[in-house]
Amino acid sequence: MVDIDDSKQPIEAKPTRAAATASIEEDHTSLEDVSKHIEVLLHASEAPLTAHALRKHLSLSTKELKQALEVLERRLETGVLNLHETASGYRLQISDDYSGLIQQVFPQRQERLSQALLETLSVIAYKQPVTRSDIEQVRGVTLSSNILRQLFDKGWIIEKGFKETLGRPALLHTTAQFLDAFGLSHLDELPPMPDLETIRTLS
Amino acid sequence: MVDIDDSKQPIEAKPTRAAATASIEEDHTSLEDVSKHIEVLLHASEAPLTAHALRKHLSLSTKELKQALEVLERRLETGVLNLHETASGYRLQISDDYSGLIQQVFPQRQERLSQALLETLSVIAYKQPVTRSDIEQVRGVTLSSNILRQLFDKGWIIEKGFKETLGRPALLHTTAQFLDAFGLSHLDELPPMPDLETIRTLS
Amino acid sequence: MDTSNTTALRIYQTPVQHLPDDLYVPPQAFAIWLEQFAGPLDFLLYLVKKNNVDLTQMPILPITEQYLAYISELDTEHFELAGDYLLMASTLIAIKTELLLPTPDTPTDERDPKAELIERLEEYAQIKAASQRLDNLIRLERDVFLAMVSMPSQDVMNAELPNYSPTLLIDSLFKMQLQPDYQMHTIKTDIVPLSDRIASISRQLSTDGARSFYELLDKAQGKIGVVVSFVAVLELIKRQLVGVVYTEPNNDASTLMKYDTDPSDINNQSQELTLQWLA
Repeated sequence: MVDIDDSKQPIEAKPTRAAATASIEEDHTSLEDVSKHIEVLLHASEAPLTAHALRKHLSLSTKELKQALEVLERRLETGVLNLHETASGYRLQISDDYSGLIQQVFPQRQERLSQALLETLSVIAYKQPVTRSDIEQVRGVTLSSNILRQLFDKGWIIEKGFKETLGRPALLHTTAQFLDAFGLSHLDELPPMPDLETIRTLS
Repeated sequence: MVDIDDSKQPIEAKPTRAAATASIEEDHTSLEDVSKHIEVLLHASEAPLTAHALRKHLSLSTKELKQALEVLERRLETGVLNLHETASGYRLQISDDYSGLIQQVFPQRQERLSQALLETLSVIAYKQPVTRSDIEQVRGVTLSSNILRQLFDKGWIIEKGFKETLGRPALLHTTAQFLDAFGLSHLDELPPMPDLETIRTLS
Repeated sequence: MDTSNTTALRIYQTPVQHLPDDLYVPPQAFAIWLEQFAGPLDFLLYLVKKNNVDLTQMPILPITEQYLAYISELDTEHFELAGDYLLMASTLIAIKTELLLPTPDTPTDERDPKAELIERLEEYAQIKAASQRLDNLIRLERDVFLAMVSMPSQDVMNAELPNYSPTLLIDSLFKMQLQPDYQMHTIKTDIVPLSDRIASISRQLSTDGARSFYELLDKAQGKIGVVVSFVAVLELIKRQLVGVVYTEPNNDASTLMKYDTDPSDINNQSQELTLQWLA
């Protein structure tokens, strides 16, 4: 079916560009096809797909990818989905105009996070890398393994490296999936920590 | 004064039908909107949605639903998805034409069953009928919509009946297809259940 | 100090004017109330806020007394809830004692415990505020939703679909139950995953009651499989799910003799070591 296996020559794009006007039609059609293939892969993938992965799977040049993504975005405008670029790549999501409808019809899809979980996540996000006991120190509470399990389960945190202290505790970091979930493309985009002056005069 | 029976009248369909041609445009627009709402719900729902559920959630008459589904099908023709009617309701699925592409790019997608998916399936298989929150209780983590969706897609689970508690959550059961996939002819043939209570208290 | 100067604070929907002097909080309600806080620092922060004072000017004595008054309301039934709170109480008592003692003229190396506490409170308050900002971000699966679609029809995709073994199900249940709390160390992925062996051995033993170690081995896994299986058995014994029973050797004497001096007789010996499912 998809005969675009040749590594460098996926669609008849470059030659047509210099050719007769009739071929421009053809060029257009194949871009449309490529945009459909992108749409299929984004739907079928379990995680967002990077530009690199899309180019590799569909043997596209950077320019072809860009054009095909534009075609895709234009086509999506007639429906209810958006092409969204996140820290770890492109994904298809339901346009936020419809969030209210979804929340109303499927209240169980609306996920609430407990304060304890949010605080734990914030310590990791803002102070990473941290150990389990760093989190306990900041929060003043024993860390429940259930909270950590949930964060691991969501793929929002990972263990990477050790702190060179007694017991060599593992260091926790946030992941690209964490950024994806909170609509950030980089850790720099985390909301700024409130400054201490404001904190001191609490009211 | 126009006498509109508003008990059955969510969108301005019936009156306009008999009115001037200008209103037909309006009728068309709202049908387009309804078709988008249907599209949103089908994208957001874990389980396939029956005609009855769609009519209830969007307050539609049978006729309006039929028309809106036709509009939706026409719109989908420009993309890669199909509206698919199964025994348990409507769902959106990637057109069969692209199965080759998907298998070529994600060969492992069909074979690999994630641990989270297997755990969820096991809880349903052994403790059926269960609600979504029963599963969360046993597993100790929130259940991702995506996992349920995959189980519904494989046809391994169905919703049947409700638990008579707050919110009347739907009850989940395994299906004959589940038995087929695991080479069982009857639920009795499931491997005997380990005594979870004992394991839990000991570990 | 001025306890009537409270900010608008509420316990559930009821506005509370005077705390803690005039409010009797029954122990049961108190336990529920404690659950409203994310921990002792959160609670302490609330007390400071209620007294409407600058954190750096925190009047440690009255705050300490308020805190201790609340903690003393806890009845013994709810101690499990209160471990972290009691730890904080002891910190506060230590600070209070220090403040009541005359200040020695000789400077000490030790840090001022009050300053330390205030620092911790500040840091906590900062993180708490940051977590609220994090919660205000547009979040996937709360404010925006991924589009879910189904794969192309089963018959088309299923062509190469493998059959699944029902033991996958039971193994996953075992894994779920046997999974210890997340240990803080990274695990190298082995060719023979320990968790798989634990699950599989548990299944075999719980089904069959008892088996020899040798019988539990998966021959395809080779030497490393033997080692991992052994560790798996040790782990199960540690968790008291599996016990060891010594059975009379019923091999004929010549076999025993023959392997007596052979270093490879470990296998043979372990055949007499029967492992039994205890759960």
